[in-house]
Parts: sequence; C-alpha cells; structure tokens
Amino acid sequence: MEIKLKNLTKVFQSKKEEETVAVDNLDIVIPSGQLTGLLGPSGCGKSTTLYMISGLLRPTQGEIYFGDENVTPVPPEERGIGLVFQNYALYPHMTVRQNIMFPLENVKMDKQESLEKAQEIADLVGIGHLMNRKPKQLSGGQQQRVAIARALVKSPRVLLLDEPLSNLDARLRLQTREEIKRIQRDTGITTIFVTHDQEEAMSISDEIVVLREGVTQQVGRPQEVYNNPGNLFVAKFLGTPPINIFDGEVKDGRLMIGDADIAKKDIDDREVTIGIRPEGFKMVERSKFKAEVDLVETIGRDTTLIIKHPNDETQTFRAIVDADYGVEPGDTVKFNVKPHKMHIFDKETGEVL
Amino acid sequence: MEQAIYGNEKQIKRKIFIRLAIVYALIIFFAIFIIIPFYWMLITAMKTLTQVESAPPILWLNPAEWQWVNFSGALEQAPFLRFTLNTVVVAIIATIGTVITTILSAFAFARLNFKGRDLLFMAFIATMMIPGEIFVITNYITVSRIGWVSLDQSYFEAILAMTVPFMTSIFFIFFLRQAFKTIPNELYYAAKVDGKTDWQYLWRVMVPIAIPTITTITILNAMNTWNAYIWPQLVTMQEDYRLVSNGLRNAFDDTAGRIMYHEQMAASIIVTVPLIIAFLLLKKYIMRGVSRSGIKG
Amino acid sequence: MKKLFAMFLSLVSIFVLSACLGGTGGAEVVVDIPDEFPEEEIEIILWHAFGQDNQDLLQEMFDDFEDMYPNVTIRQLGQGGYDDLRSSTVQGTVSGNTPTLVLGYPDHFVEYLQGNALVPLDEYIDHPNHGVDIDMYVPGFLEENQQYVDGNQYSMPFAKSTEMVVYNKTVFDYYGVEFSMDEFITWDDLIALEEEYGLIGDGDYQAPHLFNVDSESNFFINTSSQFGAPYTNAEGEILIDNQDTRDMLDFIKTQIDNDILAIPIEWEENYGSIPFKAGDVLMSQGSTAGTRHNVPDNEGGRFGVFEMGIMPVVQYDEDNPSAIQQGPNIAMMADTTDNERLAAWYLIKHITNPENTAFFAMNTGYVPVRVDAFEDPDYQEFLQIAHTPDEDLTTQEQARKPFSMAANVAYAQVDYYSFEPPFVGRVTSSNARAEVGFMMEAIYAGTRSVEDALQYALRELGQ
Amino acid sequence: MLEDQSNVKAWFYLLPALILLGIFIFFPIFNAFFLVFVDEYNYMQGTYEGFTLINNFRYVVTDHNFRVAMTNTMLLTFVSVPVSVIIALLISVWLNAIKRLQGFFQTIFFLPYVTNAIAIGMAFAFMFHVRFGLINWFLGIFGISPINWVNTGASWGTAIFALLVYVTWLGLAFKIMVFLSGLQGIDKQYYDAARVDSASRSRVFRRITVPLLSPMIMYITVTSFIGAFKAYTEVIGMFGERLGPPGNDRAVITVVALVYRSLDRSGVPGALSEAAAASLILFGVTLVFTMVNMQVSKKRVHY
Repeated sequence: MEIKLKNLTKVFQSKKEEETVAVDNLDIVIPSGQLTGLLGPSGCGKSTTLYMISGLLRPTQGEIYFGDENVTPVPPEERGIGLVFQNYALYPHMTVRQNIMFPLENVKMDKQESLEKAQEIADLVGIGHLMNRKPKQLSGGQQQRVAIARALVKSPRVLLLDEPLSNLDARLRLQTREEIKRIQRDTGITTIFVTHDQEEAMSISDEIVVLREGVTQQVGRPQEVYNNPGNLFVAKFLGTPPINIFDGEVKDGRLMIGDADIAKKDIDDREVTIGIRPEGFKMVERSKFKAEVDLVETIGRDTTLIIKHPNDETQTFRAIVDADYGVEPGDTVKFNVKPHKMHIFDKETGEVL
Repeated sequence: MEQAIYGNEKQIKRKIFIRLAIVYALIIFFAIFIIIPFYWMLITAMKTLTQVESAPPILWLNPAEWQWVNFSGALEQAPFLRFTLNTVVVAIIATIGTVITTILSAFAFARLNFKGRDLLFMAFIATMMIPGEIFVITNYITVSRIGWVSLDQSYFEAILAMTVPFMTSIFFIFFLRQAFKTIPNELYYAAKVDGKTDWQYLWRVMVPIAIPTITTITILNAMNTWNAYIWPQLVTMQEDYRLVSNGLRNAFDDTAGRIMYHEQMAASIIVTVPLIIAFLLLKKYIMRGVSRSGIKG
Repeated sequence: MKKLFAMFLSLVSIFVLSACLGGTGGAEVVVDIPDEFPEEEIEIILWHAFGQDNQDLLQEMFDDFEDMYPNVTIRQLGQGGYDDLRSSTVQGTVSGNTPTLVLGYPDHFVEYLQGNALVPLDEYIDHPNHGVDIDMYVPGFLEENQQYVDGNQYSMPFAKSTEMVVYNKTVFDYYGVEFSMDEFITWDDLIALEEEYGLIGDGDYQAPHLFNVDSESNFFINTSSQFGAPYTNAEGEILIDNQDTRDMLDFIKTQIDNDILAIPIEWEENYGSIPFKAGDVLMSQGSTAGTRHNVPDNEGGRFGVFEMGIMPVVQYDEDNPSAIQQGPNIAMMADTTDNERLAAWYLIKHITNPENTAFFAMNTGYVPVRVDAFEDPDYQEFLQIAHTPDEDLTTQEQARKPFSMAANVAYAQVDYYSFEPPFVGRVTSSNARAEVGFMMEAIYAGTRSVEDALQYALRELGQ
Repeated sequence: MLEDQSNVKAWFYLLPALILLGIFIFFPIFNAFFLVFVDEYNYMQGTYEGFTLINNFRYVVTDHNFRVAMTNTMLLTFVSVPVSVIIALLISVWLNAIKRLQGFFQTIFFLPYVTNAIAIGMAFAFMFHVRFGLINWFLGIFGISPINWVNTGASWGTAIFALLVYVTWLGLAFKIMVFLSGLQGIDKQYYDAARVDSASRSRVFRRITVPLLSPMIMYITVTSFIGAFKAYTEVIGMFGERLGPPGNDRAVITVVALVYRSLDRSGVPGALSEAAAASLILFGVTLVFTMVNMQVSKKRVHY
C-alpha cells in the first residue's frame, strides 16, 4: 500500500489565537511494503504527520492517499491502520491476550478464530508465552511487542509506530529494532515509524524522510541520504559521531580551509561550509591540512582522534582512523580528505553545492 | 472526485454535530432535573405567603414582584448574625482539629508499618456502618461529665462541646489515606537520604502535595457544621451559643406551629449561599482533591 | 498493640463502670419548703418550645418578677419543638443539667417521672405561707395536672387552649343561619343544615367540604369522649378495641363519604386555615391558639375576604358535651435547691396570676388558666369586643375581635373540657395519640377500611 | 510499604484521633452493646432489670414496622445506588466529552452537594404533587392522567418511587464529582488507541472507561451502600415525620427511622435498648454487604 501525502499541512491554533505551523506542505510518497522512518529533531512535525496518517488528527490542508484511495476524510477506525503509541497505551486492566484481541472484538470476529489469531501474532512477536499477564507485569520490551502485536493483529493496511524504541534501554533497543525489522519483513506491511534517533532510523529503515520544522528536507534510502545529504541540516543530523563542520572558501577552483588546500572544486569563488565525516580523513605524510591531536580514544578496531581545529584553538573535530596508527596527544597529524566523505554547502542557504 | 470528498466531509461534520447535539441535549435534560428543586426554593423565597399558598402554584414571578422582604423577615426570626458568627467559629475550630488528626492518622495508615494496622483500619471502616444517631446520647453524657455542658456553661465550653467530638472523622481519614498512598515512595526515600524525619517529611512533603485533598476535607467538614442541628441544640445552654441551623428550624414556627415556607426558604437560601460561594471558589481544588483520593485503590 | 489495647479497654471500662450512661436519678424527691422567700441570689431557668413572639411576652412578665424579687434572675431558653424540648429535658436529667422549670404536656412529665425528676407541687399549693387558691384555676385545666398515677400534682396549667370552630359567616348569613358563641350545635344539627340548604357543592354559596378538623388525634379522642367510647386509661391500656369506637368510626366514615367531614390532608396541609380562607370548607375546628391564621385574607378565594364567625366545638350528644383542652403546663424540676424551688414556685404563681394569665391570653389566643382572670376588667373588656358591632370598634379592637370571639367560645366550654391520661411503657400516651391520628388519616384517604385501620393501629400499639 | 517502622511512632501519630474516636465513637458503640443486652433499661435512673440475650432484638424484629423498614431500606439501597452510579457515570462521560460550557454544567451538577437535604426534600415532594407537580404536568403532555405519587392516599409503590428519585438525585453530585475527576485523569491515548482499533463508543465505555474508573466506582459504591443503608433524612425531607404519604403513614419508614423513633423516647424504659438493637442489626446487614462488595471488588476492580 503506497501512501501519498499531498501538500499536507497542519496548523495548530492556541487559545490565544496564535498559529503554529506544525507540518508545512508536506508532499511525499511512502513506498509500499517497506519500512519508512520519519526522522527529525523533536518538534519537527513528524508525530503530527504520523497522527494525520492515522486519522487521529485532521489535516488543515492537503490530502492523504492510501494507494489510490483518498482517505483524508476517513475516520481512523475505517482507515485500517495499526498504531503503536510511544508509551504503548496498553490497557492496564486487560491481559496481554485481551489487549491483542481487543481490535478483533471490535470487528466482531469469531471468538475461536480471534484467539488463534492473537496467539499467532503473539508468537510472531515473541510473546506467545506471556498471554495471561497484565501489562504491569511485563518489561518495557515485552510491552512494546504487545503493542505491536495489538497493532498487527487486525492485519492493517499500514502500520504506524510512534517513537517505538524511545522507552527502552540501550540493549533492548538494539534487540527490538532488529525485531521490528524482522516483523515488518515477515508481514510485508507498509510501515511508518517516527523517531528522533537517526541511528535507529538508519539501521532499520528501507527509506527515510528527514523533517525539519514541518518541512521535508530529504527523502531516500538511508545510506543514500547519508552519503548525499541535500543540505547542511541533513548532513549534520545523520551520522554518529556527527559530521565535522569547517568554514572554508573556494578560491580559484580550489577548496580551502584556512590556508590548507583540500581539494579541487569546479565552482565560482565563494565562502562555503564544508562538512567532513569523521571517517573521511586519511592520514598522510604530507599535507597542508594539519593540526594537533588533543585526545585519543581507542575503541576496538577504531581510533577516534580529537583534533584541535587548525584555525581555531578552542574548537575540535573528530577523525576516525585505523587503530594501527600510533598517535599520541600532542602529535601533529596531517590529512587528506576522501572526496566522497566531504560535502560542500552554501554558506548562506546550507544547500549542497 | 473533489466533489465526493467534499460531500463526505460534510457528512462527517454533520455526524459529529449530531452526536454533540445529542450529548448536549442529554446534559441539559439532566441539568434541568438537577436545577428544578433549587429553582423552586428560590421562587418560593420570593413569594408572599398568599402566593405560596395559591393553587395552582405560581411557577414564575416577575422579578419586580420579588419579595426581598422575606429575607429581612427571615433574619428577624432569629439572631442569625450571632448564629452565623458562632457557626463560623465552630466550623473553623472543628475543621482545624479534624484536619490535624486526620493528617496524622492518615499518614500512619498510609505510610507507617505497624502491627495491627490493617485490623485497626478495618475497625475504623466498620464504625462507619453504625448509624451515628446512636452515638448522640452517650456523647451528650460524656461532654456533660467532662463539664462542657452545664447550666452555667460559658461560651468557651459551648464551643468545646460543639467542636471536640467532631475533631476527627473516619471518612476523612479514609479519604486522605487514599491521597497519601498515591505519593510515590521514592519521595520518602529521598527525604530519608536528606536526613528528614518522618515528622518533617509529613509536613514538608506529603501535606503540601495533598493540599487539594485537604482543602476538600476542609470544605466538607465546614459544610457539616453548617448543617449540624441536633447536637448544637442539645449541648448549648444559651440561645446565644447556637448555630444557623438551629435558627432555621426554630425560628419559623408561628404560635400555632404553622410553617412560614417563604421565610424558611429565604433563610435556607441565606445559609446555603455562603456554602455555594465557597464551593464555586474552591471547585478546582475540590476536583483535584477528589481525584487524588479516589483513583488509586 | 497489646499494651495499647489494654489501655484502651481500661479507658472504656472506666466509662462503663461509672454507671455506663446512667442517670443519677432514682431517689424520692423530698420536699422541704422554707418558711420565707429566700434572700440569696437565685437563677431560675425555664425551658420551653415557644417562638420569638411568645418569648417576648414571657420576658415582660419575668421583668416584673425580677423587679419584685431583685435577688432572682430568670433565663428562658427555647428548645425547638416540643419533641426537642422533651428530649433535651430527659438528657438534662441524666447529666444533671436540668432547668428549674419546664413547660410541657403530661405525656412529657410522666416520662420525666421515670427519673423522679419532678417536684410534686401539692405541698406548695397547700402551704400556709406560699400556697395558692387552687380552686381559682379552671377545673378542666387543673384536673389534667392532677391525674398522675401516684396521686400527686406535678404541674400547673400555664398556656392553655381549647378547640373551637371557625365558620364562614358570610355564607351562613346568606342562608339566614346563625350560630352562637356560647352554645354548641350537634352533628345532627349540622347534617340537617346541609340537607336543608345543600351547602356542599361547587355552586355559589357552596363549598366542596363542609367541616374540617385540624387535628385528627384530637378529633378522635374528643369524639370518643362524646360517644362515651373508651380510649386509654392511666395504666396505659389501649381500649379502642370496642364496639362504641367502631360505631364512632363508622359515623365518621359516613361523614367523610358525604363530604361533610374533611381533614387537612385533603389539601396537603397541616392545618385547615388555608382551605378555610380559600373557601374550600365552610367550617374548621382547631385550636384557639390558631385563631389569627383563620382570619380571612384570601382575595382570590371562593368567597373573597369573607366574614368569619367562631362557635364552640360541635357535639355528638348534647347531654354529654366534651371539648378537648390542650397547651403546655409548667413543672418544677427536682434537681434544684429548696430555695430555688420556692422562688420557682413564686414565679409559677406570678405568671399564672389573674393579670398575667389574662395578659398572655389576650396576646396569644391562649385561654386564661384561672377563673378569676375572666373577671379581670381588661379581660372583660376584651371579651366584650366580640359582642360589639364592628362599627363601634376602633381599628385596633377590630383586629382583636377574632381573639375575643375565640376567648368567648373557650369560656363557654370551660365546664366540659376533656383530656386524656398520660402514661409510659412500651407504648406511651403520645404513641397512642399519634396512632389514632394516623388511623383517622388512613380512613380518610381510603387506604384502609375502618376495621383494617383499627386493627393496624392496635397492632402498632402492641395489642 | 516501608520497613522497620517502630510501632510506637505509628501509635503516636494515631493518638489524637484514637483518643477522640475512643471517647466519641468507640465508647458509644460499647455502650450500645451494653444496652442491647440489658432488660428494661431506665435511662434516667441508670437501672435495669437483669441481662438478656435476645429480648431487645426480639422487640425490634417483631415490631411489624421492622419488616417494612427493612424492605424499604434494602430497596432504597439496591435501587438508588446502582442507578445513581450509572447515571453519574453517564453524565460524567458526557460532561467530559464537551468543551463549551463544561464548567457551567459541572457547577450545576455539583449543586446538590452544597444543600440541605430537608429543604430540598420539600421542594421534591412538591415536584411530585398530584395537581401542581411538574412530574404530572410533564406526563400530561403525553396524555397520561395525573398519578398520585406522594399525596393523600398515595400507595407505597408510588411513594417509594418518588423517594427513590429524590435519593438518586441527592446522590448524583458527589459521584459525578469523583467520576469526572477520575475521567480527567485517564490517559487520552487509551481512547486514541481504541479509536484506531475501531472500537464503538459503547464498547469504549464498557471495555475501557468503566474498567479504568473501576477503583473509583468501587469506592463510590462501597461508601454509597453504607450511606444508603442509613437513609433517613431524605424521608423526613420528603414526607415529614409521618414517613409516608398522608393516610399511608410510615409506608416508607427506614431502619434508621426506627432507631430514631426509639431514641426519641429515650425517657421510656427499654427504648434505648431498642435503638441499640436496631442499630446493631443494621450494622450487621451493612457489614455483610460491604464484605460482599469488597470481595467482588477484589475480582473485578483493576488497580
């Protein structure tokens, strides 16, 4: 089920008649049968978008299509969606089984059939043995799965997840995101989830949509977006550790950071912002791009160098290099930059050049 | 397509509108059901005695015809000013006492672990099931033995007799215990780590958090005083010591025992209005207080 | 816990052992009357069930007394209704907080006597220095206070009233029927009047009902007396299970069925004054103390503001007339010193002396309790108002005319006042009174037949 | 719950309440137990004629008013409590669903809470008046001829019906207050979730609202039951001292009215013992039903 958002806009009106544009003219297509992540910092409108897709919020303008069907006026109960809330919204007074069966009751499915269905789904998400527990007796990860099971049990056309991992601890988060990926793949349901955690989005999404203040920044496969950020915001938002930002300029077709000549660039002379991924540095014997190492962190096979900014002693940037290099704090290192790990943006607009 | 969507939109809006209209209609229906007796009280208080006794009854009175004189008439029937003052004094003292004893015991029941706690609590609850009327006689003898009721009773003694027996309430202990129980244990541990004693914790942490419930208790208790009739009548030995309800009940018998409905209703309004005003002003607190005490088992 | 529980138990047992709730009464009351009026400071406390108006009247009399005996101060305290008064007095007796004097009915006094809480007044009445000429009291009122089982007199009449019949003079004038303030008519007369003129109906000079009685209990008791049907006795026996009573009830039922007789529940009222003033009934029998409420003032009524007359209670048997007397008497509590008692006795004498009893009567609708009060010039003048045509009266006198008529009627009935004996037991005389009232209501409303209502009442009264 | 509290400390906190309760509640109860086992107790003299196990209970139970009183009390309790709980629940849900004028309506629904049961009872009796009453006027619109609810000669059935309406009315305010504050405490997401799951309104009410409110419903039910068993003032307010329609006196008498009647003649030997016996019988009945209530709540109530 392909989902199309056409000029979707949501304006909230506060009591004092102040208007806040939460979602601004969103125009995207979410591909069928895939896992799509809506990504952005908090307040970017991603949850609002999700709730508009669910029907719980009504758009101020624009339309939502499930396939060819315009569902904009359709109330949530008739849209055939499954929704997993951030805090799961499991009914505390019902057992796991009752929670999962609740959506089936509403469509008046035969008791025996729904029991089997619930068990099947519960097994799928790996909580088949917890059916008689109450939500309070479950761990966060288990609750999360119950919520997913409840959303999936009625075979929705679309599965929506709101910050599905935010309430879990780090270890569970890893485990669960794989689980979500697996479940999505097994069921093949078009799934949209919302997160502010880019790593989460990158790791499981087939496709991501990066949002900022209600406006789409970029849409694409995670790696594609990572490799080719459309603007400074996307570049900065994706990747851990984050991309390093340098002020630079293009002079006579050469890209310069301070007086270091980094690369050849075929654009007009201008001031630019240069982003270099930490893994984009290559240590070389000779280069004008050199700086003093401040700290060295070695984790397993990688070494992260925290390096003083060549032009500004107070700032540092990060470079990830092979652990084989024996570098000590205080050493001066020289770099080359891998061209495909370097992105150049317009200083004013932040657009990629 | 555009047209169809528009139509659908309209249908949904109409559906929502109709549903809301039904809800409002139901609410208004019940609201009328609630309000009618009050209206009747008000309109009766505004009538002349002849109008009160007319058949068929007068359902609506032009405000110009309202007999405001009934209110002054009501006030003349008994020293209401004096009674009101007494009532306020009694309400304040009884309420302060009730709030203190209630806070202390609710704390013990909600937070402290002691042998026999549940048994004692059950015993407390069980006493709520005995009709309170049966207490009156014994308590009268008790306060007399203590010396608060005597023929040369002083005002102070009268106040003691009217307040002390009501300085605690099992219902309110129950009520506040529920509210205290919703306060997370972590706060208690935190206070312990900070070196706070139970006593400090109670007054510095729990009581401020439970203020809405305590406010509710205060208002409910004051209301009880406002409506108290039998006990004040019994334990006061001078007219000057009595409370508003005594005035209400005593003042409107004419010589032959006829009830002056219009003035009685006027007096009812006079004594109820302060309660309603207090209630309206503190409605938010009461709501919060109630929700705190009720939602957790 | 154990310790505390033990402590708690002992606390409780202390209370229990100190005679539980127990009253301290029990001892016989010893009457020892000082020869002279005491000179020490004395406070007399009087409890009653009066409203503000009567309290003010009492205060005037008290002020006079305090002027005469400056060492005496008097405090009065209204206790609400008569039931509240009784309950306060019983509680006061148990806790030792009784007033010096208390108003009430013999029903109450016999209850107080369970705790020997009243002082017998016989020795005071007969005392050479302090006595009173008891023969000057209206016999019908006095006898009520002399019927206690032990033969003692525990109370004196104070605020007495009797029943009377108010009637719509305008209507009866129209038919040329006149009634006298001094002579009663009988039920036969009444029924004959209705047959002759057709008083009941919806037309001009007709009313839906002819005759109302305010108090069903009074009516039952008094009519029993008129019929010679036994009611109760001083031993507390309920005697209504007899043929005479049944005959009486059948008679009453017939009058009800013929719309001749009504009771206030017909109009959902406690008293007949409202339907009387509205013209829904032509005659209404009630207390003389309720006179002012019967004064016609209802312009919207069937007859507008009509003229009212007052006549004695209607009788069944002209050879055996009976009119109930009611209103509180005054008694002296035993938990007092000899000097207090004597002062209180003087106060009783004071408020029932001819001037005061006449004064109280003229201002309330009650009846003087002394025969010589009727001779009081002021009272004589007051009685004359009823016999004077309106045009010869001042406005003030016109306003007092209804009271004067009531007083004349009360005076005319002095010779045949009736009352019922008080008693205490599982069933008290007040219970019996209330029960026959309920029986009358049930018969009137038709919820029970005469026999069922009687059986029901008997069962309620433990028979 | 916290560990290692010293017992002494807890009792110290309880002391003020315990002393007062001991003197003014427990002691009178002990007294009642004493009274109920003595014969012919003369209150004013503090004397009695020996002890008896059942005499006082027998007096109460054999009084033919007792049967009527018990029936009425049970009927009042078992009709008015469930009905007012359900109506209060519905009103709170509706109130919670509206935005405009919510505060205004809230105030109206809370009004019965700050009033005098006797004064309003008189107004109610009037509403049921056979000729002038609003109820009959309203029924008249549908061509129903006037019904004699509470007036002279009215039957037990109509009288108790009118009383039930009044008692239910009187009980609504506090319940609405509790339920409304409870509803406002329920996480909105449960409703969103239910909507997405296509639950109908009535199902949401039955399966989500009611269970989530169940602690409050239970609390209200238990306390209302206890209160309703003690009904008396309402009867006085509506029917006055005759406790029934004129001509059908005591038709709607309650158990506490019996207690009151005995207390009212406390000067009469044995009367206080009857009052105590009636109170203790009522206590026993209330206790049994409260136990049943709590037992049910353990199974049904979600905490």
